[in-house]
Amino acid sequence: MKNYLILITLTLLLIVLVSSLNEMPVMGDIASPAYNEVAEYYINNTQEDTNITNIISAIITDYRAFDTLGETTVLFTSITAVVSVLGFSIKDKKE
Amino acid sequence: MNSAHLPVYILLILLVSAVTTPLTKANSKFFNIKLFGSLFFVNILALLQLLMVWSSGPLRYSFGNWDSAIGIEFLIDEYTSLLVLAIVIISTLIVIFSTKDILLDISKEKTPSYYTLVLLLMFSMSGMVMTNDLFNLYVFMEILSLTSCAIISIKDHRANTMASFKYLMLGTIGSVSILLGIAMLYMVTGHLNMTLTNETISTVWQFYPRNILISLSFITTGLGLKAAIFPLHIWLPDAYTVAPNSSSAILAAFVTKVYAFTLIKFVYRVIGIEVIKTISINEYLAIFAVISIIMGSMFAIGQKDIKRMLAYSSVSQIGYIFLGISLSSELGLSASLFHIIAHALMKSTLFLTVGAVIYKKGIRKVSDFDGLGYEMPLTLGAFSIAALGMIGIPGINGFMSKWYLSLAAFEVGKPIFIVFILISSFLNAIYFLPIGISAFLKESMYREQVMQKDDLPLSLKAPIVLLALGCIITGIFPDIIMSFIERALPTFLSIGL
Amino acid sequence: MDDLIVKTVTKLIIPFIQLYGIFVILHGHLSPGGGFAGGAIIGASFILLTLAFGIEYTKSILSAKVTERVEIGGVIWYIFIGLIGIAISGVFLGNRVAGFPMGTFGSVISGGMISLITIGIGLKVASTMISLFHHIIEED
Amino acid sequence: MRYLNLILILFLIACAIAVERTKDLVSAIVIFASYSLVMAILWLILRAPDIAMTEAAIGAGVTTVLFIGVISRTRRMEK
Amino acid sequence: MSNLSTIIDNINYIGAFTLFIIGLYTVLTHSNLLKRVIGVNIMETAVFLFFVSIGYIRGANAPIINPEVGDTFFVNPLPSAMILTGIVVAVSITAYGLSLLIRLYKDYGTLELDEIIKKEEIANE
Repeated sequence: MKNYLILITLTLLLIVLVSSLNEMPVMGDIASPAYNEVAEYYINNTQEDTNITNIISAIITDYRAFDTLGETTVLFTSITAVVSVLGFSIKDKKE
Repeated sequence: MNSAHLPVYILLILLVSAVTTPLTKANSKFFNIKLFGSLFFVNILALLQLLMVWSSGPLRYSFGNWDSAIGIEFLIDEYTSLLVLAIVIISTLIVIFSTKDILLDISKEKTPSYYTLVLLLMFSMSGMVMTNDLFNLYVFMEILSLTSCAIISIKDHRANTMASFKYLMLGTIGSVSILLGIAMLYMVTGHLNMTLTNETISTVWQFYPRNILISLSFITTGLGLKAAIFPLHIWLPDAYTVAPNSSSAILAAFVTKVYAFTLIKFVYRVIGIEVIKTISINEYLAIFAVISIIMGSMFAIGQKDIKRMLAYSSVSQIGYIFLGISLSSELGLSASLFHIIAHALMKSTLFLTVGAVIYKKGIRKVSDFDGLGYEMPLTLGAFSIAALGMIGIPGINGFMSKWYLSLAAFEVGKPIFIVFILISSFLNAIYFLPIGISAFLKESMYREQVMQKDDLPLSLKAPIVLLALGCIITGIFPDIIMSFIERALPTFLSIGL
Repeated sequence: MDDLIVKTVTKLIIPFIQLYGIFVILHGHLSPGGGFAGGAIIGASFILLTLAFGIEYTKSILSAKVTERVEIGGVIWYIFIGLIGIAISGVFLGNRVAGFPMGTFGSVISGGMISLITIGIGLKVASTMISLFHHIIEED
Repeated sequence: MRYLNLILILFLIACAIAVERTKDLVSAIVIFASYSLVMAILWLILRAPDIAMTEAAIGAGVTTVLFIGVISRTRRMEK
Repeated sequence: MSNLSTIIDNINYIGAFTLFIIGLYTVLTHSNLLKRVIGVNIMETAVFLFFVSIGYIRGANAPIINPEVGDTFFVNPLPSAMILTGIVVAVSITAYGLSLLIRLYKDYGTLELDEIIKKEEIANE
């Protein structure tokens, strides 16, 4: 019973989301607002700024390098959290 | 040391100290020196940053010197720097408290993990408060949700694991919703910088009203889930009840507040208050806030476990912050901002005093508090001060936030909210007053009615006393906080800087 | 898992997987891939080793202490590179302004700090994947 | 290319529903791995080869292995 | 939304929303906790799909400069770069959730939520 209620609510949500798509920018359109001067800056200036060919690599390790620092921290956090849950058996037993 | 890099130094010291903690041996002399040395430095730097921002205005810091549109930018206004200072000071006090207290709950060899997680928690909270970039916010938010789950599950008990899993699932739904909201904003603006997003939205929002509406509802739901507003609070009581005492103190004091502050940022800095008023989403927010205020207090009344009672009272207090946001006026915003810090002081005092009682006596039932005031007068005194603040007795900071909130409600012509605030104060009195009164006046059959000194270790006593003093000082001189808020208000209310 | 075929094939194939992972990391700034993908590939090769030879054997090659050090070192290395930027040019995580050698466009040695960071990320991701897997499967 | 995209999306939805309905957890994980691989192909179509590689290595590889590791230590069938 | 070509044009958005809802349904209704973790993963990939689709431009190339050709018609690289971070975040959360599941199985002997609740009630009495 409860599951059906959730299903109906979520279906309604889906209908609302899909029906509002025609008021959103069309996918793949060159005139879409997300493809603005920021994206063009990355495309045009990567070679000059960082001297590499892969633009995505330039963004994650140079333009927005701080995000990647945060992301390595997420990895570190997850391993600390897993260690704190599953105990210290992973430590080499000889020591 | 160049003073322009202060925010980076604060974050880096926390991060380096966190990642090197597993290398040192638990509770050795060097371990403590390193931990408290780095915390001390962070406090000093946060204070310096506050002074710098106070004297020279809001600070914008770009990483890698890139233009704010293409790189990541921090925006540190007066209030943000105050909040960062509050976060590091109160967290430091809680860490001092936890040096003795945490050994009740976790084994000694796990303490390095615990401190690593607490330092990462401080790192992510400070970063989340300072950042002015939408995706950077998401990254910090994920660190925060992982660490805040992990400091619950670190206690080796099955109830902890279950509570933490529930929190992780709901928290991840929240962050995924927020990321979807951010994606929808990015879809129509093409910017990730909050200021630039705001500028773009103010010109394009008529073309894409659906985008803004859906994105804002996803973001509000996600942040409401993480900040535990009433119908979405189901993870909170379990999590706070079973967590180690210092963990619940840090979670109640700041983690939910940081999410509430993030909502303030979204409403005022990203979308802009004019757009919010036009699509009138603040009216819905007000309904949830009021339900949260009333229902949180109602649930708190029936609780037998004192930590669970405090947890439900947190739900009601988050309602105040949301109510302030939904009033969407200058006064309402400043009431919310004031309450974030005021409640952090009060709730951390309450949780730490309860932690001290559990440490000393091992009791956590509300009914066992009878006559306890004779044995632990200092602790229960601090508890009573914070409890009176929650009720709203003049002279303690909780009263001031209710006062500002009432003024704001009156100003925007919705005096009905004042009635709800009064009802909530009354409900708060029902569950807080009996504890304070019976602790000092009621006779208990187990104890003698002789006033004693409570022989707590200094590391437990000092944080409690300092936090209780903080409650009183900010209650008598609210201008200490309000002057920062007044200066910071223009960065929230006008477009750009 | 005492299957001779599995063990032999694993022994044969692992050097190639690792070589490919190293290639992906080193060419992260020139072709698709980079630290995350390459690190995950190297991590997957060690996971394969664990599946074929058992956890004790993998640990004798790569002890938990080493992976822990690499995880900590990855973050420290990243911060260290950022601090070089502050020390030289007063810009945290600065690249060209901090005077990293930029190399020639389109060759392996180009992009200044980018390849240094990518190598750090790759090692960190690899060691994190390995130790996550070991923690998950290990009975105590 | 557009119709390939359409077919892949439909396949993804079918996979997601299959994961939701399957009682056998190992089958659910295997279907989820194929879901990740199809997602990697979709990202190639969307001109994001970096994500495609990362998804193939992390999403289809490591995540699947982690899930299987957990199932090997717990119960296989969903009730 | 009346004609078919709009649907086909926006099929990625529709697919992303549908996957999001399916994932949410899995998380909210399933009693098996491992299924809930999978559900969260489906939700995350759905949002990633949505994000990357925003950056897609019809007819454009992958954002890797070819020095010999020298064309500059690329898709938007920013969403791709962000999702690269997002995938790693997702796997971290999955790993932590799975470690909690192992712990829960050790303590309760089951991963079904209703059985866990039943055992907890018995223990509390």
